[in-house]
Amino acid sequence: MNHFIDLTLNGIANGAIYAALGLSLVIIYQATRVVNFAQPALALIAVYLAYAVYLATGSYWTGFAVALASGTLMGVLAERLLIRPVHGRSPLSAIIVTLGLLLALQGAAGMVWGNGDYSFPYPMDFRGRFSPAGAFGLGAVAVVTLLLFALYRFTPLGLRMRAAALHPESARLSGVRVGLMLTAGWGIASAIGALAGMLAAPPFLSPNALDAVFVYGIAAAVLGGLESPFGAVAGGLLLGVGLSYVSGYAGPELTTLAALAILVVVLSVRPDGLFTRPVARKV
Amino acid sequence: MASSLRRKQAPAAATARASARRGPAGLWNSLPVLPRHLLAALAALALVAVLTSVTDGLTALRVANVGYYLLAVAGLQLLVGFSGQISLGNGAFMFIGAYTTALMVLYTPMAPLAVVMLAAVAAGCLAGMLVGAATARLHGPYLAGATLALAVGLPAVALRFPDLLGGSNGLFFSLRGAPPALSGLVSDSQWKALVVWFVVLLALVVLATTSRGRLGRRMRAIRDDEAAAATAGIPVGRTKVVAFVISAGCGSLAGACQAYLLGTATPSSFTLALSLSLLAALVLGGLGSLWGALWGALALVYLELAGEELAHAMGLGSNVANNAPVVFFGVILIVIVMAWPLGVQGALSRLGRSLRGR
Amino acid sequence: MRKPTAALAGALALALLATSCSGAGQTEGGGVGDLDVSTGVTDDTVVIGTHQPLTGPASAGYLSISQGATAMFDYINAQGGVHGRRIDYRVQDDVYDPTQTIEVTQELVMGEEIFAMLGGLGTPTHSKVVDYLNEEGVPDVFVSSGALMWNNPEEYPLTYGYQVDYTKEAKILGQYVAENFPDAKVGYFYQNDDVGTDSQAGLDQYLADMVVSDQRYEATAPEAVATQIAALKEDGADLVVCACIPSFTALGVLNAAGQDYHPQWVVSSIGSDVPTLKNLLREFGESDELPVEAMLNGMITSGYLPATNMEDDPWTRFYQEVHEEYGAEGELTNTTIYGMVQATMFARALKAAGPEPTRQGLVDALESMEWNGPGVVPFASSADDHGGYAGALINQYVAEGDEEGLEELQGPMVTDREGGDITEGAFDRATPEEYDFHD
Amino acid sequence: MTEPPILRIENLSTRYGAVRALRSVNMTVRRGEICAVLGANGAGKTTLLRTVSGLQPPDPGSRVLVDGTDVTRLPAEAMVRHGVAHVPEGGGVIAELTVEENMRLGGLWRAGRRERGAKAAEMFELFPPLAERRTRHAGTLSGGERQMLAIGRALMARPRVLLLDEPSLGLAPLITRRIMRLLQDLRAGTGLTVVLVEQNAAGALSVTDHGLVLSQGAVVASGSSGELLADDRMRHAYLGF
Repeated sequence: MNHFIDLTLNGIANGAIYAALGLSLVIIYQATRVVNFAQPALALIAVYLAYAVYLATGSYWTGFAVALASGTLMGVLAERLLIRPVHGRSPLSAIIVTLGLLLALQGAAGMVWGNGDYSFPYPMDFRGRFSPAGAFGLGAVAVVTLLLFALYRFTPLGLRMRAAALHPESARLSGVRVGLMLTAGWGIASAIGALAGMLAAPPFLSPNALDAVFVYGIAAAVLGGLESPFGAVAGGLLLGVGLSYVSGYAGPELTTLAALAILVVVLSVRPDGLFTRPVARKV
Repeated sequence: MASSLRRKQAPAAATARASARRGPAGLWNSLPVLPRHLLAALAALALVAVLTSVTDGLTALRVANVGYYLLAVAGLQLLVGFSGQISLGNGAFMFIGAYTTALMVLYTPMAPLAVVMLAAVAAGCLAGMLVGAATARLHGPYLAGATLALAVGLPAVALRFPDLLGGSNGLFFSLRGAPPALSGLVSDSQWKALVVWFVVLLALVVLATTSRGRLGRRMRAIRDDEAAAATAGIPVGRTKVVAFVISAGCGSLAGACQAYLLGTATPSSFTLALSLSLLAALVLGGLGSLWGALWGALALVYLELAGEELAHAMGLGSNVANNAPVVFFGVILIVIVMAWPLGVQGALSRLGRSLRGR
Repeated sequence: MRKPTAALAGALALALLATSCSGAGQTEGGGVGDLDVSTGVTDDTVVIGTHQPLTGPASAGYLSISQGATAMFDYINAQGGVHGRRIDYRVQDDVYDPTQTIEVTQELVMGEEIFAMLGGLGTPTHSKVVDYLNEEGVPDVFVSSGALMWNNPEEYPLTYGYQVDYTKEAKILGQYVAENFPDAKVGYFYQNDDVGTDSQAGLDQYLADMVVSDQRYEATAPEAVATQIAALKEDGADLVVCACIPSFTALGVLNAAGQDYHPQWVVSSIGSDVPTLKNLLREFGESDELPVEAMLNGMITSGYLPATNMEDDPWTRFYQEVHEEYGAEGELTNTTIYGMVQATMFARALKAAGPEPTRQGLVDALESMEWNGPGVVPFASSADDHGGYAGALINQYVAEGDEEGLEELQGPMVTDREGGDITEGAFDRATPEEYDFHD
Repeated sequence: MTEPPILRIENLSTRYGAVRALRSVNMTVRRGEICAVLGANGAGKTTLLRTVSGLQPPDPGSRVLVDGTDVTRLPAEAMVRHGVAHVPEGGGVIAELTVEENMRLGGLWRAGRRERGAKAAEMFELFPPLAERRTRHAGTLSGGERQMLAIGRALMARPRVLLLDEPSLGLAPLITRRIMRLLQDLRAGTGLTVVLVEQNAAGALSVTDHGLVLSQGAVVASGSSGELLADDRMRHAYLGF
C-alpha cells in the first residue's frame, strides 16, 4: 500500500509540472492557434538566468523572480519578432519557426553555460514523503490556474485577449489592440513556462533537462483539450499519475510508451481532448 | 489587349504549334506520367553513380544519407503537403523499417535484400494503417500531439524486449558488400549508396505516380477543405488512412535503407529530434514538390556539417564550437521560413519565373 | 490507369532480379586491413581521433573525459611530444547517437586519416563501428566502456579494452559485500542496459540469495527514481549496490536522504566519482548537521585508477598539477583523471612503438608492454587478453568532521569474467617520473 | 452657422490587389442624419464602410474626416475613440463568448467599470430578449437577436457615427422594420448619425434622409431619399424595384 501512495504522490508532483507546461501551451494556442514548440527552450533560458542570479545573490527567490520576468520578456520578444511576421501564413510556418527557436536556444544554453550538469536547488525542503517542494509545485500550479481563470473570466484584459483570439476583426472594431493582446498572451504563457522550468529543473540543470517534460507537457495539453486551461491541468495530473503507476508497476522504460497509450485511448473517445465542447465545424 | 484576344481565338492550333516551338520541354510534358518519372529516376541514378565514383567513401555515405532522408521527407510531404495532416511521427515509421530489416537480416540471413526491403515496406504500411485509423478523427494539434507521442513512445518497445530487440544497444549486423563481380570497379560504400538510391528512386517513382493520379487529387481536396471534400463524395476517412499508409511505407523504407547502409538499428537513433527535423526539412525545402524534399534532405545532412566547419574556422572555444551546428541549423530554419514562405523550392521557382518572365 | 501499373510491376521485377542474387545477411568474415602503414603520422605530428557525446542528453556525465585527455596531450606536447611529434587529438561529437557515430568515425578514418582511435565512448555507439575500425586496420585503443565485447582478440584483433569490465568489478564488489556484510539485505539499483545486466551477472555469483529488491532505472526517466528508492526502503534493503552513472548515483543518494533512508551505499567505479557527486549534490546539503559530505559518508566504492582523494598517491598529485596548468576550468574529478590516464598510457605505447611508428608497431608495443601504472591494478593488453584493467581495489569514502578522504578497505584484486575466483593483484607501480611516456 | 459635417469623405479610393474596389467616392453626413448607401451586390458598399472604419487601407489621396479631424490612416481599433462604431456584415458577434461578454466588449475602451455596467443595463432594456439570454453563449441566439446584440455592442461605445452593414440580411421583415424604427428613435434621442448600407433599398429609403448609389465602386447617384425614390430610371437600373 505504501508503494501505491508513493507512486500517487510522486505522480501528482510530476503531473503538476506537466500541467504548468501544458497550461502555457494552451494559452498560446488559444491566442495564436500555434503549438509553441519553443516553450521548453524559453523556459530553459529563464531557468539558467535564474541560476546565474541565484549564484550571484545567493537568494533562490530572487532567481525565481528573474526566471518569471525573463520568461515573460522572452515570450513577448518571440511573438513580436518571430511569430508576428509569419502570423498570416499556414500553421506549419509558425510551427517550424518555434522548432528553429527550440534548437537555437537549446544550443545557445550549451554555448553559454556548457553541457555539464549543475546542481539546481528545489524551491523548498525536498525531504519527506510529500515534501514542501512538492507541495509548493502543486500549490503554484493551482494558484496560477485560478489566477488565469479569474483573468480570463472577470477582467477586461481577459475579455480583450479572448476576443482578440476568437474574432480579431470584431475585437478591433470594439477598440481592442489585437496585436498587443497576442503579445500579452505569449508573455503570460512564457512566464508560466518559466515556472514549469523552475519546478522541473531540480535536482540537476543541463541543456536537455526539460526534454522529457517537453513531450509530456504537449501530451497534457492535448489530453485536456487545447481549449481550456483547466483541461491542461487535468490532463497533466492524469498523465503524471498514470505514468507513475506504469513506471512503478511495469517498469520505467515503458513511460514514453504509456504516454502514447493514454493519448490514443483518450483521443479515440474524445478527438478534441477531454474538456473541449465538440464544436460543430462550420460547413 | 490584342495578344490575349488572339490566344483565345485558336486554342487547339496554338497548343500544337506551341509544344513544337518549345522543343524538348514540350516533348517532355507530352510524355505520359510514368515513363517520364522512370526516365527522371534513371538520370538521377546515373548522376549518383558518377558522383560516388569520383569521391571517397565518406561522401558516398553522406550521399546515401541524403537519399534515405529524401525518401522519408517525400513520404512526409505526401502526408503534410497533399492531405494537410501534420504528423510528427515519421521517425517512428523509420524505426519500424530499420528494426524489420535488422531482424530479418539476423534471423533470416538467406533472404535477399529486395525481400527484406519489401518486408520493411509491408511492416511500415501496416503500422501506417493502424496509426491512420487510430488518428483518422484527429486534426491539427491533436494529430501532431498523438504522432509526437508515437515518435517518442515506439522506440521504448526495443527497451522492453532486450533479448529480441537488443535493448538500448540495439541490433547490429554485417551485410553483403559489393558483389564479387564488381569488387574491383565499385567500393563497398559506393555499392551501398547506389543500392540505397536505387530503392529510393524506385519508391519516389511510385510516390510521384500515385500523387499525380486520382488519389493525389482527392488528398489535395481534403487538404483544402475537408468538409467540402466530404460533401463532394470523397471518402475522407479512407483517403486519410491511405495517405498515412503510403507515408508510413516511405518512412519505413527509408529506415530500412538507413539500417542497410549503417548495419545497425538502435533506439537512440530514433529520437524526437529526428521526427521534428524531418518536418523542418520538409518546410525548409518547400512544400508541394519532390524537389523541396531534396533540398530538405540536403539541408539535414549538410547544414550541421557547415555549422561545424564554421565553428572550426572561427576557432571558437569548446563549448561554443560543440553547440554551433545545432544553433546554426535552428537559425537557418527560422531565417528561411520567414524569408521564403514557400521554402527553398518556392524561392527557386519564383527566381526561375522571374528570369523566364524577363 | 492500367497501362502504367503494368510498367510499374515490370520495374519492380527488375529490382528484385538485380539484388536478389544471394541473402543479404550471408557475409564472409571481416578481414583485417593492412597494418604496416603509418597513416596519420607526419614528421612532426601524430593524428589520433575519438568519438564522444559532447552535446545532447548523455554529454553531461562524460564531457570531462575528453577534456582530461586533451589537457594531458597538451602537457605531453609541451614536453616535446613523443619522438619529437606533437599528438593531434581530434574529438568528434556523436551526440551518443549510433548513426552519427558511424558518420564521424568514417570522417576520422577517411577524412582526417587518423593513426588510431583512442577511447571511443559508449557501448551502443562504439559497438557499431568496432567492425569497421578492425576492417580498415585502425587500432581501436582503450575503448571508454566496460562492456565485455572489447576483450575479444579473435573477432576484434585491433580493439583493446581499458576500463575494468562490469562483471569483473561486480564480482569483486559482490565478494567483498558477502564477506563483510553477511547478514545484509541487499538491494540492486542499476541502469536498464548492459551496464546493469553485466554487473548483475557478477554480483549474483555472491549475493544472489541476499537480494531483497531489484530496481532498474531508465536513463530517460529520472522522475521515477524517487519511487524506486522508496521501493528499496519498503523492501527493507539496508545495503544498496548501485551500478549507475554519476547523475543517477547522486539522484539515488539524494532521494534516499529525502526519505530519511540511510542504507550502506556500495557503488561501482563508473558512478562513484566523489568530486562529481559532491558537485551535483552541492545544493542539497543542509547547513551543518547534514552537509553534502555527510550524505556520501561511508560510501564503499571500487576503483582501479588514482583518485582525487588519495592525497599521498604520486599520480594523483601529478594529475592535479597538470590539470591546474592545462586543464579546463573547474576542479579535478575522477572522470577527468579517467581521460588523463587514457592519454598517458597511449603516449607510452606510442613511444614504445619507436621513432617511426606504424600501426603494426603500436599493436606490438601494446601487446608486449609491461604495464606498471598509472592504474592501481594490473592492466592487460596482451595478444590473448585485451581486457584492460583486470580488477579493482575497494575504498570507503569517509567524511567525519573536517577531515575527508578515501580509506582502502581491500587491496587490488583481479579475476576473470566467468566463474573464476578472485586473487591478489599486487604489482609494483611506477611513479610519474619513472613512467616513460614522452620526450 | 451650420456646424461642420460630422463625417466627410473625399476622393476615397481603395483596391484589392489589382481590382479597384472604390473610385474616388465623396460623401458628407451631418450630425443626426441617417444616410443610405445603396447599390447592387459587389458595388462596393461593404468596402466603403471597411475603408472608413480602417479595416481596409485607403489609396493615397483619400481623406476621411470625423468632426473635422483627419482619421484616414487610423487603424480600426482607434476609430472607436473618435466616435465611429462599425457593425460589420453579419454582425461580428463572437459565438464563443456569452451575450453579456459580447455586450461589455463594446464598451471596454471606456474606463470605469461602473459606467460600463450602467450602459450595459441600458442596452438590455433596449433589447429585452437579450436580457433573458444574458449568460448564454452568443452562438445560441437567433439571427435577429444576433443583429440586436451587434448593434447593442456598437452603441456601448457611445458612438457619434454608427456604420451599419446590411442589418436586414437574413432577417424577417418584421424584425427589419423594428431595427429601422430603433435607428429613428436613437437619432431622435441621442442625435446618433447613421450610415446604413442596405440591399433592401425600399425599406432603407423610407427611413433615411439622403443617400447615394454605388456601382462598380463609383457614386452614380446621390440626393435626398425622395429624389432617389422618384427617379424611375435609377430605381430600375440599380435598385431593382
